[in-house]
Amino acid sequence: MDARDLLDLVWIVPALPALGAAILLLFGRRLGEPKAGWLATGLMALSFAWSVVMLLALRNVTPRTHTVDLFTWFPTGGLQVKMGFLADPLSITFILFVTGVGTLIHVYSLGYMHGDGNFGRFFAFMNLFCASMLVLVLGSSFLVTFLGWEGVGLCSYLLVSFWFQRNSAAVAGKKAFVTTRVGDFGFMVAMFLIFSELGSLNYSAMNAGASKLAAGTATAIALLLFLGAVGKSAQFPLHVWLPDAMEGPTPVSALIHAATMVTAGVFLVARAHPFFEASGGSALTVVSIIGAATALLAATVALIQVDIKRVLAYSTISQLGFMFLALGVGAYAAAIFLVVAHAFYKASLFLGAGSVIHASDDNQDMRTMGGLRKYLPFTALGFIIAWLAISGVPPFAGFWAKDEVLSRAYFAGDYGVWIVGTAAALLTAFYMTRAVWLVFYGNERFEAVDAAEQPEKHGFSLESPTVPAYVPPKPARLTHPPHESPVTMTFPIVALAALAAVGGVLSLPFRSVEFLTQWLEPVFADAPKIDVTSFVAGSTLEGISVVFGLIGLYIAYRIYRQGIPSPEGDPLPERLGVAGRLFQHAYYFDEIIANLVRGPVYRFADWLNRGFDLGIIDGAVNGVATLVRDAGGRLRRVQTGLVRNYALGVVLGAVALLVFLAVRAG
Amino acid sequence: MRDAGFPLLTFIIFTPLAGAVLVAVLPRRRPEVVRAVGYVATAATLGFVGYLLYAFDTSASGYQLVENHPWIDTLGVRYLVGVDGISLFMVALTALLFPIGLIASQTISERLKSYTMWMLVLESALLGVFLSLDLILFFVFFEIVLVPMYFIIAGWGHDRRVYAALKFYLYTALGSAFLLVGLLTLAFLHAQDHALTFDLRTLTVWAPGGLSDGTAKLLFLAFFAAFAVKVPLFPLHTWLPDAHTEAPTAGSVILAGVLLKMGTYGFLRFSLPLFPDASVFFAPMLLVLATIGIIYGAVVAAMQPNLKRLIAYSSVAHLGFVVLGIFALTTQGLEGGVFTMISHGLTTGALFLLVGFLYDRRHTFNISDFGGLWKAAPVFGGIFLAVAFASIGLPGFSGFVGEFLALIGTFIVHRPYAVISAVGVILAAVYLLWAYQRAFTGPADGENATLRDLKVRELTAVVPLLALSLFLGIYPKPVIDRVEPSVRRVICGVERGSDYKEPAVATRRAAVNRDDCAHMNTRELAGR
Amino acid sequence: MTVEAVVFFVAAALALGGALGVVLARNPVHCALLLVVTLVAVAIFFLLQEAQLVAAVQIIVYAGAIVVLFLFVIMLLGVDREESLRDPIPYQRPAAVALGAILLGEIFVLAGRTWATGAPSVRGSVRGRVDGQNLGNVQRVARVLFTDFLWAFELTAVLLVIAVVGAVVLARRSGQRAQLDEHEQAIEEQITAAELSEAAEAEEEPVTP
Amino acid sequence: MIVSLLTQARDVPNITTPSVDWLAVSPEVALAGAAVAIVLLRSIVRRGRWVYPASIVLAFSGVTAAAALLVRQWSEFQDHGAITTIAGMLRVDGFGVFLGGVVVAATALALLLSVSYIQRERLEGPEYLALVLLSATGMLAMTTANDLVIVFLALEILSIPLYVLAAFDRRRLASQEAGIKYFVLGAFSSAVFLYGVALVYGATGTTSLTGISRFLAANTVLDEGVLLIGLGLLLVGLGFKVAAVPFHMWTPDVYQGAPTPVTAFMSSATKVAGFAALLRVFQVSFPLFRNDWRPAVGALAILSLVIGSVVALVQDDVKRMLAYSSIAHAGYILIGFAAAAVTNGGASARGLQSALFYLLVYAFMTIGAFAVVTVVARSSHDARHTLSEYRGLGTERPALAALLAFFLLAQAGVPFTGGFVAKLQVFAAAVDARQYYLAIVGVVAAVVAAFFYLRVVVTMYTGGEEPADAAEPGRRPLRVDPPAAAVLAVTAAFTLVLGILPGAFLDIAKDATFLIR
Amino acid sequence: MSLAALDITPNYYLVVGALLFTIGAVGLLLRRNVLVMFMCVELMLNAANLTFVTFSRALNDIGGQVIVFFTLVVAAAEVAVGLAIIVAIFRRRRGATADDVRLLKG
Repeated sequence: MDARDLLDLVWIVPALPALGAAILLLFGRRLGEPKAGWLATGLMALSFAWSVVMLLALRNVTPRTHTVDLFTWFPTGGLQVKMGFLADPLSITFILFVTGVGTLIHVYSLGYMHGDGNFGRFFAFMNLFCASMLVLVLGSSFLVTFLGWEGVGLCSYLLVSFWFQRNSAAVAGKKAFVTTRVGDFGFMVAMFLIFSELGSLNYSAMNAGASKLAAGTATAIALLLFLGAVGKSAQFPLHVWLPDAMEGPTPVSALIHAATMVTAGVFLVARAHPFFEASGGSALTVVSIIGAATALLAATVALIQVDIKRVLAYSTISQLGFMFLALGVGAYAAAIFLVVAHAFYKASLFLGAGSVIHASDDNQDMRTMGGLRKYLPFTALGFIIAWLAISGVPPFAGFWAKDEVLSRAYFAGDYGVWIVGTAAALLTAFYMTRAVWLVFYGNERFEAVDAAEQPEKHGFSLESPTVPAYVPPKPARLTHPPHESPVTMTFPIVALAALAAVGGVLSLPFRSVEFLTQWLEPVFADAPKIDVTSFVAGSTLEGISVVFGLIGLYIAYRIYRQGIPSPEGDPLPERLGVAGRLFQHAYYFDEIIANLVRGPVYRFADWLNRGFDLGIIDGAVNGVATLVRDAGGRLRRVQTGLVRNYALGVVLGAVALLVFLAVRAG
Repeated sequence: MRDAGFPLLTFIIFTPLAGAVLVAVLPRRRPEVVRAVGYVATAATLGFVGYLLYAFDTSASGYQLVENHPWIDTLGVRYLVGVDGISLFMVALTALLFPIGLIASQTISERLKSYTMWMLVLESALLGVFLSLDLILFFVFFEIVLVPMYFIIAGWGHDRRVYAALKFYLYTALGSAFLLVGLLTLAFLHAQDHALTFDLRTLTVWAPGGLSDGTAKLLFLAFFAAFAVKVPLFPLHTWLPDAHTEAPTAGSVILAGVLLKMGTYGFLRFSLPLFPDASVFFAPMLLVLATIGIIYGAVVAAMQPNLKRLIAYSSVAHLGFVVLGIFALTTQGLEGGVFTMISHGLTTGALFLLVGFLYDRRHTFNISDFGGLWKAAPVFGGIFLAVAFASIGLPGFSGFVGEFLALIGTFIVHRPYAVISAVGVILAAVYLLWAYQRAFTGPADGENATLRDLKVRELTAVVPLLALSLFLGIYPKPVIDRVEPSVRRVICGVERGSDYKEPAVATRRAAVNRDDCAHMNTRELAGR
Repeated sequence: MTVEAVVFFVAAALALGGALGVVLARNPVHCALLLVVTLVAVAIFFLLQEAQLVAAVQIIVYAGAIVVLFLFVIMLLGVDREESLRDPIPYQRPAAVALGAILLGEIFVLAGRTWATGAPSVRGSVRGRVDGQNLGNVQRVARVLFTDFLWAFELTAVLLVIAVVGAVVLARRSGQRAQLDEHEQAIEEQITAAELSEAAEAEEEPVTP
Repeated sequence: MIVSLLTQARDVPNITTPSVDWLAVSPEVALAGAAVAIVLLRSIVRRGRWVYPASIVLAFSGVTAAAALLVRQWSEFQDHGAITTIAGMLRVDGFGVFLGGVVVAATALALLLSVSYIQRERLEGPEYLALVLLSATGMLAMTTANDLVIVFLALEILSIPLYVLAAFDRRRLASQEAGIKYFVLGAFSSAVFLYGVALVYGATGTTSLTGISRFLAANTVLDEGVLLIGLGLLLVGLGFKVAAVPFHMWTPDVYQGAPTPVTAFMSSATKVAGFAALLRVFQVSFPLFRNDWRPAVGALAILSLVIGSVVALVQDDVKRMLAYSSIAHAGYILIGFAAAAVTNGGASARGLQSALFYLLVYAFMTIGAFAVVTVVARSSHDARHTLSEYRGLGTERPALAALLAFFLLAQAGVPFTGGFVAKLQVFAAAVDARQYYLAIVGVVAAVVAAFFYLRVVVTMYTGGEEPADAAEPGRRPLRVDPPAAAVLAVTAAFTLVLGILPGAFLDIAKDATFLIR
Repeated sequence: MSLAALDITPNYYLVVGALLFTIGAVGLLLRRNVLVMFMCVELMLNAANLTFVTFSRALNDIGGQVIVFFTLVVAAAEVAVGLAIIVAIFRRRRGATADDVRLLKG
């Protein structure tokens, strides 16, 4: 079979999980607990296997791109959109890690979701998510990508609010969907603009035509697309949904809100880079600034979080900022590299966090943990490797990827961005170290109690996700000592950690071993290259990067090496002072938005409804009716019942008539 | 054109009426027979419509299966019916929603006989609206629709039904009053030099050139009055929430699914072909109103405490997309408009069904009375959510196809309107998901914790709509292929009758090779 | 001043005076009698205009029959009481007088100088010879009545039948008394009360003969 | 006979009596003959038990004969054109025969409706029937009148029996009040009309309609003032009969107070006769002055539409509401009339045709509505017709309620009823005549009117779940007698057929417009 | 113009007729007694009659006089029926003011 014939079957990659989703949605309940999960996991594994086949097939194809059209989706006049898939290095890279990481997280979920009443539904949604994500990255046109884009949004909604009986979960899911929709608005308008300028939404048309566009138009398109990416990838100022999205089950946070979906924005910008390039740099500048700002701000917020998942959430936002930073300086391949590496270590971290939470009766407050290393050895192992990776300690993948990004930024001449990025890297090392020490080292700040005394079991739940205010810690009272998770859970953690450890080999910054960069070369061929001017400069930068990482690591170690004396005894808020409070409230961003929405916006909408719609418009309608009826009532009184009066009417009419005739006769 | 061999359209229009007559003579004490007749009549109609879909010639742009008989000779009024790509799917939608409406009406036992009769009469009338090619015949059906709908609301509605029904009647009747004067004026102006006729095809040929500029504008406004109320366009919409809220379930389904489309259909079928120049002139006004409607409908919907009212206002927003698309005057816009009409019929119809089922269980529409329903009724919650997403316009559902086309079609000629309207896409998610969150998620207590899940009967009503919405969202081609020739005809008519030129980008690679309007002769433009 | 003029003015004064009297006199009996004055004056006008037969009939039918019938009914019903000057509708009287004035003004303004603009005789003249014969007024009237106005004449027969039947059926004192339903009963009482108060009021006012 | 006797008088030179086409006067003769026969029977036999049944038979044979003769007249007219006879005072043309037919049909239906009503309310049957027939005679004379004197006489012949009939129920004060009000105002308007005739006579030298037309065509009247006053007063007098605003004020009181079948008769047949005169007088005699009177007619139409519709909104009595609605209907017909008053021949004919067709439809749907009212009033002695009486009728008597709803919807102009086609024709005529303002006012008024029709309908279908309080005295169970049922069936059928297949009737109405001059 | 030369033209009669007509009409509006109202109608009819006769002479057409006969018949018939109604309605009442019968209004 020819490689291209094989690539024609790329649709099987998303079709497998889609099939799984369909089966599970219809029969998930009947299949029951283990079978539903195994089916979903198995299909994901198959999908991964097929992705590998696709990779091999694509390697035998030149040029490295292949489009498959399944059927016509939009056959309208000049707008012809095919339901088509595009296999090129970029999409294949994505499907590989999506299916790969996805499979592992499916496996993990088998353990994590054990005993949940809606086990089947969970896997249905997970499969559906993977299918959508695969459609997103495989799409041959903006519209198909958008289909997947919205599909992952839907699944994110479904999975965040999976435990919908909790109000906070339901609200968080809605918030996630609506906030990303703001970005989708940009995506849609971008598509309108692309169509009206290029007459097509296909990527091939973009590649051919983008460079011919006026810079202004290209900038507009690029920024609109970036708006979409900002929403999806939780960049400032649309990042607010991601921390709340942690209400979802932890595998969801790992898969969707760390490894895959949130990187869709990165994918989009990478995919649409011709527009960004055609904008003459201005769009890219915006991307890099937003990216850098997000990286730094999110990192500061992560410093002081006490909820383990929230730390990871802000960390994700920050890391995504790095990715955009990379994109903004034109280091597309570096960004993708970071995406992949991040997928490994962040997934591992999340899964580890899930394991911790699982082990300690759904407690997520790090202040009431400590010393868990000995209870959860495998989890700790995975978590610690991933921590080293994210902190930028060589030779783990995070080091290579982050270093690649920062050095590209430096070489591209964006020194400001580089400084901000480096600072963020320092902070990253700090907050991750803090988390590791609070969770796995130091004193144990929990106590086991009898099951009988255990109050109603509740997860650490935010009262209202819109106000992530400081929550006073409750000492965790566990029904039993913390215990290691089953192998279905620990295996993915360790496996991902291992990938995080060695993932750097994908693209080492040495001429002949930049595998990923070279692999992606055809996709970004038209983008200007950033040359590493000298090996020395490169090495120096790497050194600086490592040093900064270690500094952050060390400071955290100094503070937390003994753990904290009591749950309330975290010294950090005090030391940071005003800044601490700012970080704690995530710069009050959520509060401001919430107050805006609840205050003026709500009041305006309420006035629109009650004051304007019911009062003015409907009031006018009813007013006319009343007016007519009143007129009827008044005219009715003319009918006095007196004959003479009636005759008066006749005479009046006659007189009027004669006046009229007299006037006409002149 | 494949010939049906028998007056298919007449059969379609009058089968439900025959059913109604049959119901009228049935004994009151046999409700099961009454129901059966209702089902058989609507199913038979659906069957005929199925045959129509088969017999429809996909490539033809004109009216097909035309039947033409004299009716009121002294006025030149004829029984003239025909179908084209635009009306085809309106007919299909109507024929589909009625059996479903009857399924949903299974809970009605009071005065079942008259209820069934009115439903069947309503179906006939609506089918007549979409199939008439004679202006008076159209008006007759357009107007008669009010009567059964009025009785259905007033007879089987909720608390404020009398007020709502009356408001509905008067509002819409007032609009159509001007339509009547308008179409009479049109025909008599034509009759100055020609035989008096109300044949749309003849008038379509004459009107664009035959009317003076000012007259055409006035007539456009007269037609506009009727259609805008029906749509309903902001600010003529306030009858809609009341009518919807008070109507029985099937009434709401039909009202939203089909009745509102009479307005937008009227724009497409009459306003554009007859007054192309005035349409172009007034298009900005309509676009503004549509845009306001989209945003306004969504914002006000979000504030509704009543689930049905919420959906009603969402209809205002959805229909805003339709009008937006139509008056964009581009291929994508018009097709988007038509498609949104179909899609809105499916999704909003389904939403009303579900809300009705909820009412059957809990006897309230107040969102605050619900909470956590998903737990007790997983299928209900799941389907409701799916329908809600279909209504939000999630890609993969039909709503997206329609709205996207309408917006993109608008964008290529009037960018600001499309951009502002696209905000409505965000807002749709806000109001529906917020409502869903309050009603279906969170902790459940009291009756909410023991809500019965959907029964098979109820599933039979909803699932086809949802499935169709999904199918059309993924594979809209069968619809668009049939709509496109007719839409092209309308646009070419507008181009011929005005200075307007559709941007090339909209048609560059049109599927039909006759897309070049210059090649369309007058006969074709008239749809003959 | 010709005789005709003298007679005309006297008759006109009588006619208008009688008419005004009918309108203004408060006692119905007086009204009826003043009506007779007007009717006679009109008959004089007829005579002045060569309409002898009509004049005669006017006296006989109108003054002789109709007014007598009026008087008869007044007496029968005992309604010869004077009516109150108070009007329940305040605007009625001024409006009536004003409208009357306008109406009159309009008639005069519109009519102008020439009233009779019509074509001269088409069916028999008032004066002069007809078919070469000199006919009396009665004959002239008869000729036209039984030729040109034959259909109208026949129709008057129907009118008379109606008058007879109508009068008989209405005036017949049928055995059944009016059975008023409650609503009507209430109004009846109201009216009676109003009547009583009005009567009391009327007694207070000075009676003008 | 009298004529022949007089011609034999010796001292009078020979009078050549006008030729009489007996066919032309035969319908009138049939009706009047039947009436006279009934009166004779009544006066000879007095109180026999069979007098009333015999009167019924006589009445219906009279009506049937009249109908048959009208049909004969129609075919005669179709074959040989209009008949002008008895010195030109009578003109049997399509217009007259058509409206005559409507009058006879309305009379027949009203009689049918009265048959059981008379017994129920214990009225003097034979006189009642005779008066209806005599009134109908006047109406027929009106439809074929070709002379203002005939119009005046016919007006009186049709009115005086109605005064009596309105006051016929002597147990009800309301009935007598209706009678006296109708009488006083009727007499007043007749006097006005007569003065108008006098002035027109003076201005043109003739009272013949065609004569006036000929005179005006041949001569230019410089001082047209008197003519205009006369014309105006004629409009007032006839406007009163057709209940056009502002000459309408008697209508609600009289319609409400009169026995309901009489109301049915009045509202339908009288209006037909009134319009027959109005249309004929103005179209035949004063076409040259149409620019003077058309705006006036238009104003009357608008006033009638607006006031009729608006005041009907606030009525609580069904009969009274129907009275106001009949005022509004007069407005529609006046639109047709105004539309007929244009120089464009086609449009003019359309206007006339629309008015004629409207009258036809109106007669049926209004009799139908009043028939239901008659039957429903059974429970309260024809005294009360408040809206609350109709509460729950929909559940109690679904068929009856459905019929009333149908008639009311027809009056509202809902499609597939005669009312719609009639309104359509009227509006089409207005548009054809370029009288757009009339069409617009008409359609808007129709919407307002829908409000009060629907109000009745809704009332019928709401409430009534509680058992109709049978305990209430005077409330007897509703029973629909066969004659009333027949009336309902016929009116409903016609209203429906005129709405669905109006073609044949429209053609007839069109033929009826041709030979009006 | 001297009085002696005064020629009584038809207009004089017609003016009197118009005055009579107006007086009758206004009288009907002013009076409350039904019988008197009815008398006012008679005044109006007489005005019409006078006008007919006057025109009859002015136009030299006997037709005008003939019409007066019909008017008389009509007046007689009206009076007969009208008075019968009045008798019927006011038999039980003391006054005959039209205002008293006022069940029907609005």
